[in-house]
Amino acid sequence: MLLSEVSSSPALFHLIPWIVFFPVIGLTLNIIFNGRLSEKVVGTIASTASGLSFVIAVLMAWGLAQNHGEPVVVPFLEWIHIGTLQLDWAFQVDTLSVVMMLVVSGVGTLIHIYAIGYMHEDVQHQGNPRMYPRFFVFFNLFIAMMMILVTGASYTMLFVGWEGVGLCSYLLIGFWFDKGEDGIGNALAGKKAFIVNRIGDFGFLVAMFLTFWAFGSLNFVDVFAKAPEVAEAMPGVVVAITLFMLLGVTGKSAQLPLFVWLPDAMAGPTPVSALIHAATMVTAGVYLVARSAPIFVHVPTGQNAVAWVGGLTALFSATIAVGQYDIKKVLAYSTVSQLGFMVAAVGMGAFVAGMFHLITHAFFKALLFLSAGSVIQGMERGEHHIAHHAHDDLHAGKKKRKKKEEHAFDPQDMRNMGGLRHQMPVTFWVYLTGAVALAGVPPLAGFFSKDEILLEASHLNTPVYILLVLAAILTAFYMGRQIFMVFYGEPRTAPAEHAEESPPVMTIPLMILAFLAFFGGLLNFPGIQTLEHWLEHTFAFFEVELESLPFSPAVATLSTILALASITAAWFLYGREPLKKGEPDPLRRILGPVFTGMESKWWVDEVYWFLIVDRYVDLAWFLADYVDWRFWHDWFHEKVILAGYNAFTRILSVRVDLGGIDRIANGLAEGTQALAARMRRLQTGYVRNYALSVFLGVVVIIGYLMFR
Amino acid sequence: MLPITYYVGLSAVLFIMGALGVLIRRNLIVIFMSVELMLNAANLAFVAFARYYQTMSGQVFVFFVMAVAAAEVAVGLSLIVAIYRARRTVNVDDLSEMKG
Amino acid sequence: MTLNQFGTDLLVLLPLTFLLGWASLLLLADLFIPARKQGVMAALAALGLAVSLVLTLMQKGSTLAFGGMVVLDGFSVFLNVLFLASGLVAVALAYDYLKHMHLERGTYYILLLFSIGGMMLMGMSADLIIVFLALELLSIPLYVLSGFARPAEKSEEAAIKYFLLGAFASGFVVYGIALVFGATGTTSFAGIVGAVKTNALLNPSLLTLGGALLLIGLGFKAAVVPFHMWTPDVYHGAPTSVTAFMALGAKAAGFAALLRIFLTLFPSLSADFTPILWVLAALTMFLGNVVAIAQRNIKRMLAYSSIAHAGYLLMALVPYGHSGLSGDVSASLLFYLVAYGLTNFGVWSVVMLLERAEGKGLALDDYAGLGRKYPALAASMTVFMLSFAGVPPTLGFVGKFYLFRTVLEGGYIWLALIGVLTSLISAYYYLRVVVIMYMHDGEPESLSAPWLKASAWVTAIGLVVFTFASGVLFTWASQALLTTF
Amino acid sequence: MDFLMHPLNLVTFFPLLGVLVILFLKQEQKNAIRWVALVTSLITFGISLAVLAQFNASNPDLQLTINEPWIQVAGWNIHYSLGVDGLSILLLLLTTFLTPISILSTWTAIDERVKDFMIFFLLLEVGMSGVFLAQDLFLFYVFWEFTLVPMYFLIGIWGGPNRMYAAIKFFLYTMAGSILMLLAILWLGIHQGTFSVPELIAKGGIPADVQLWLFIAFATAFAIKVPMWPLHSWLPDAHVQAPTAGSVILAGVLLKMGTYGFLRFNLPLFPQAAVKAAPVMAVLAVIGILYGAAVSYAQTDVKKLVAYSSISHLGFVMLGLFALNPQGVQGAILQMINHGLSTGALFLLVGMVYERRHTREMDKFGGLWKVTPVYGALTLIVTLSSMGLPGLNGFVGEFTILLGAWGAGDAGGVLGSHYYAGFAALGVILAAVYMLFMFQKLFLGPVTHEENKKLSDLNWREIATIVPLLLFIFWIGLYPKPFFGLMAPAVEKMVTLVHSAALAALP
Repeated sequence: MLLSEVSSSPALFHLIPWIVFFPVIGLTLNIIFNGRLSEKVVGTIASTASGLSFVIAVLMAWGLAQNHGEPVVVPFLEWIHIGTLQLDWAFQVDTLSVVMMLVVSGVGTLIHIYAIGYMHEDVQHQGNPRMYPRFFVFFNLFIAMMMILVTGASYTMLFVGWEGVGLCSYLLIGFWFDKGEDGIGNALAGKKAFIVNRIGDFGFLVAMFLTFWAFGSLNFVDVFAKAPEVAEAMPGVVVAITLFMLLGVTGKSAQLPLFVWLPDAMAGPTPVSALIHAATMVTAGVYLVARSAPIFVHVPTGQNAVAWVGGLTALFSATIAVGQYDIKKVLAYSTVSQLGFMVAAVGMGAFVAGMFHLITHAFFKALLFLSAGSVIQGMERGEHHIAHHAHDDLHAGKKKRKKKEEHAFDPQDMRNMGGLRHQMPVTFWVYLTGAVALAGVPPLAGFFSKDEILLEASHLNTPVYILLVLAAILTAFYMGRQIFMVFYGEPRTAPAEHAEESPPVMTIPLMILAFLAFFGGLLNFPGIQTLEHWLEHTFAFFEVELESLPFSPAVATLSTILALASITAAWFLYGREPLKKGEPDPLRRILGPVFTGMESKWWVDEVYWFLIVDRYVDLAWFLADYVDWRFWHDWFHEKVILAGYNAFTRILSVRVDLGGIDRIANGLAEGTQALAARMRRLQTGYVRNYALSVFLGVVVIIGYLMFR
Repeated sequence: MLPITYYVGLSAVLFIMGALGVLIRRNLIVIFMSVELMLNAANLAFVAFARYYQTMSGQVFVFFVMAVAAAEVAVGLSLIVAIYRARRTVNVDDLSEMKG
Repeated sequence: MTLNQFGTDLLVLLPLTFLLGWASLLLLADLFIPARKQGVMAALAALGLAVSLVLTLMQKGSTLAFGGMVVLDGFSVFLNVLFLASGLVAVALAYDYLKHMHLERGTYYILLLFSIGGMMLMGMSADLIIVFLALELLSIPLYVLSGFARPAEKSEEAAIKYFLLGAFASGFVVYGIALVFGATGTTSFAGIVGAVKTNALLNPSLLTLGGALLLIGLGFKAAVVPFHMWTPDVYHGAPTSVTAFMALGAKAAGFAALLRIFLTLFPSLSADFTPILWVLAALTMFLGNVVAIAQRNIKRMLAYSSIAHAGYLLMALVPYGHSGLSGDVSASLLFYLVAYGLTNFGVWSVVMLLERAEGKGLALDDYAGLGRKYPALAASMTVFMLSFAGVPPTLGFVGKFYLFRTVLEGGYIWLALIGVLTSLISAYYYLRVVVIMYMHDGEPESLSAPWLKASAWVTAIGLVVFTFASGVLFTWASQALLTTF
Repeated sequence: MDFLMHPLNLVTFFPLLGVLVILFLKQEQKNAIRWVALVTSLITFGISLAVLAQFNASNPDLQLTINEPWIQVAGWNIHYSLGVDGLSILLLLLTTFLTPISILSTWTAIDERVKDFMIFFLLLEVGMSGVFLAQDLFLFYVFWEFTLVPMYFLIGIWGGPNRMYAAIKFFLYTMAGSILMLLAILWLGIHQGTFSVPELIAKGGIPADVQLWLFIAFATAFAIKVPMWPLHSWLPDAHVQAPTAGSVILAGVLLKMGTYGFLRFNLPLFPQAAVKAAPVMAVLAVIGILYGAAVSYAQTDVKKLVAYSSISHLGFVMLGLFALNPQGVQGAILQMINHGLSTGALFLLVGMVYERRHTREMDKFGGLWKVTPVYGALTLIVTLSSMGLPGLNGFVGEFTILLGAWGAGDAGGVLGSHYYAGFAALGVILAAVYMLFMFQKLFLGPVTHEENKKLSDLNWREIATIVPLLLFIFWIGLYPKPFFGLMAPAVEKMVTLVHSAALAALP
């Protein structure tokens, strides 16, 4: 296999490290000038850094196009070289990674810009403007890490980014680390995300170990080149590799059973949810499987497992999304569900469909989250407006009461909203675009990508196809429910009544994203298949065959009808007769306990908590307190060793205190001294006793010699 | 002539009596005399063996022992006298200020 | 015996006869020296020791003298140098100490000289008669010296206890000699060795029993368990300068005799004696170290520590019967004696510096705050404690290293294990002294006694320096060979 | 003169010069004493860099050796023998690097008996350097035991409320292990006729059963020092009671003496036993990893948490060593350095907050990131390094160790099962659990204690103590090549030697 050496390829590719450096430079600047720059400058620096990364990504795409899509590996720096282990900081530039680069930096830059406005209000709202630069530092760090993830030319470098984005996720979820439930809720959510991800990372690590000792390398090029041969020689190992990798995927891409962190991750500021927990980071797992396609295609067992996990997740979390009231939680579970679609796709071998959905999802889900952020801030503005009036009109005593109410008010609860389309028209329209795209209504982006997945599934894996179709139905339903609850009907609370539209710095990125969500389907329009041809360069290079299925009107029509039907159903429940204040959800009447299950997320968290977390805490305390300290440190060391020692010396001493066993002295020093004190009683001070000792010694020695 | 074992046996008995005397008696003077008894038991053994081997060196040894014993007596008695002066007692068990 | 022969014989004994003669002269001189000028006596005693030391250093070769009663060899020279040097230190220490305790009496130094004479004779003895004589010659002055602080009750009590038990032990020695004589018909080493070689024994068990009794008597001097019980009381009650001297001198003399007797007379009986020595060594190491933990009085603690060290020394004697190891047995023992001796003098110097009249200033707690107030003194004391515990970089470590090597060479792994484990226990109480010095608060008051301070510092530095230059001592100890008969 | 000016002698004994100077200063001249100590340790660091400059990384053998006969009588064959090779050069540098940092950290923390403190500290440096350089077992033992003494004082005089107990326990526990080693050293000296490590390795030929006993004797000493589970009981006491600088050195260097001992002596001297014992050692290591991680999590005292985390981290080192392949062993060496840097830094950071608040109970903190952002950020980085975040130093070590251990689980490897590496990798999860828990308890959440609201952020001196460590944390994480480069040939040689010796012994 020939791999284009960087020397023989355009010098353009040498620019690739800058895709990481720009964000790093951005964050460094913001660290150095921490607190000395205005918010706008800080945001601009960060956005520019991200934008420059996008420029690099575009240049790479252009370069690849010039280079006929030939993959290129750009070595940069030696990293870990031990014996056969040869790991470098090297960049993989091929059509697959470039797609990811474009999505990450493109969507990322838009969200950066949006965040300039959003965070301006957020830091005021949270009362800590000093945190503003920190946000952009973390944001830039995230872009850098994500770039490492998608450009890495080896599993290990991918892993660097993989954990790096996890770190950013941790930092940004817990960005308002003194807020949330009991003041610590956000921090705990961040910690949960990191730890759950680490469980996945454990799988990834083991997969890497297996890979290295089976393939002799961790570089993509070498591993993929040997894939057929190794899969032949040791199929078991390769299955194990794919399964452990799947564990990693379930962690990062929030699949069953490790999805529990993603809903909690909504504790982060909304741009974070949009960028990290919807558009980019969580899709890393999909990217990993697509990247490892040359391995996966050899092991159907592994592929099946991935597909099933994806399908089940898609349906499972869709049911939960139906029962949520928090505007962001609905989107979060929707994200999990959509990730399930992608994972199922790449699992089935429909790599292009998976990547396609990844891209369109990045557009519309980022859009949805950002719009949701806009809604939330609109609500907060409304709330602020009321508080302002209260300040003017009411007496001090009432103000206190007001403040209490304000504390209880949740600007994210959809039950507090209603009729917002009048107050926030721009937000409404973009939100609607996103929702319809997500629901899979033609001709928006989501329709095409989802349709492609369903199409492939209908051919490759019927049970998973059924799971996905069911999930798609639920998707349309919960998005309809959300739209009607948030934007239609009458405002159910005062803040909703006074909600205000967001500034242009936020709405303009929204409009761009809405545009992308609308037309994103063109990327891989049936029949033209631009994306497929683009990605084919890479897959073909690694000898993965992509089978392209022709557009199937039957599948498309079915899914369209189903989507429209469930939107209609949503209208019947939520639109026709809008929810009143304090009224229970109409679904509760219909579904009863099932709805309770959906609402309570099927108690997965509770089960995990009970089965794993509590047990581990108990174990840790048991080990630390009983085993290590009381048993090993105190009892064993200070009692057993000493007591044994005492017993031993007791035999030696002639005039031991036989009146009962002495209380075992506490502590090494005292214990030993007690023993010594017993022995020193031999030294009575009486000469005759001393002589007796001598005499006894004589008798014993003589006796020994005579009766030996 | 009596066999050598008799002499040695006698000396051993004397020696043990001396040793037990040291262990049992409380009067310093008596203890001291018991020690002398032990030395003399040894002397008896020396003389007996010397006679058995027909050599003088055993006899010589006895003289040495006696001389040394005399020196010990000089020191010992003066110590006892000093103690008696200070404490008005020759009971060995009263000398147990230091112990442990 | 020709006159010429007598001359050479005298030459062999010259350092000893000079010392004893000088001591006798001093006895006379003491009458003429006024009580206020006791420094003169100390100087004269030191002069005598120094001359004797020079004479000793001029001796070499290996000769029997006085019809095989005494022997001059590397071993005896080594020991004599050790005794004389320790005598010099003892004089220096006593000079300061007696002055501060108001015990200045010239007889002290004379008794010291006689006792050293006895020790030297012990090292040179080649006949059991001489062993006995030497034993008494070194002991009787020590009995008197123990009671030197008369009318202090403790001192008197120490003296009488030491005396009674010493005499009791002498009884065993004499009886042991009698039995050996009975078995072989001779008391000279050469004769005994010859008798054993030719198997001309009256009754072999007589020899064994005699040897055992000798072991007991000498073990008593060296403070081997269970013959050790006099040690704490005597060390405690005796004037500290005497204790310091006794702790090295008496022990060294005891081991000198044990080495000489066991290595030359009883190698063939090692099957009988090795287990006994093994048990005694183990017991001694164990008991000494354990009981030391319970002590609150530094003198008593050091007494038990000296018992423990007797155990370590005795441990080296255990493989005495292995042919080819006898050199290592004696060399490692002698080497350790030097290490122990240096540490011993240093430690007692510090004790004397802090001691007050009427036995005050001897509690361990009286050392609190020493590290802050007298850093140099405390540092020296730390070195001594580490050396006793066998922690590098001190000579005590090198000494123990050698001892353990000898034991391991003999194949006594378990004994070595007991040795190292008990030295672990010992570290506990030695470190406690350090803890008290550095980590407790107190206001100790040191005497302004130049000799004592010098002794503490010099020995501390010596202990560290000799660790790195231990080759010299090794050479010296390994050349201190016993004459074979 | 040449002998004195030999770089290895200089680097070992130069601190003595500082001690000498300090001896002539008065107890009250605190600042002068501090400066002398700092400058001395910095010069020592400079000398160690000179050693590095003269060191030829491509040479797998001992270099810059000094081999002077020392005690050559009475059957003794003891040399004054120093040398440095790829196994020890980094540890030497770590020692000389951490010492000035620790001294700097005591600037205000130690105000009592500064003179004594600095003397002991510099003496400690002599001992530590000596341990890493000595190539004669006797000399090694001298240095090894000698390090106990100053550390004992550092804990016992300047430690916490229970310091005397901790100091004595530290001393006795370590000594208990080393006396067994002493007997084994003596055995080698007697039966192999030399104490020189290279000669002993070259000679070989110790019967397998004896090897096992000797291995156990050496391993006891080193395992206590490391400390390996279950011989770790002295560690929490010593760490919690020790003053900050003491903890830094204890964790940073003294524990490494244990792992280094395994590397330098146990593996090459007793290769057959090492191969035979590898699974047992690996089990203990893995238990240590998981146990240490679990127990850390349940601590309420932050210093104790860090102390227990050392057990976990050093478990990784031990696992890497007994993987007995280049990846594992090189990873282990690097992890020794990493642990010195990360845990050293953690102890420094804990010390800084302790100096301000005089408590280490985590419940007394919370939300500090808001009050002291710089402190929070620095701690975060160190925490991440400690939990093995890729891109920072901890990952490189842990990854290579686990990779090596996994390889050792393949057929033909010494471990023979993948469970070791598999379970050890679980430690990566648990590390995140306890480390993030610590970070959260200290820095996140609201500021609940009034006293914490006015805490001052780090001053320049404190930042200066941490930043050098951070530099290395990033350097090793991103570009460990120079570090691996220093050790690679020596490790390669050692691993080959162990394997061939173990193979040769097979029937």
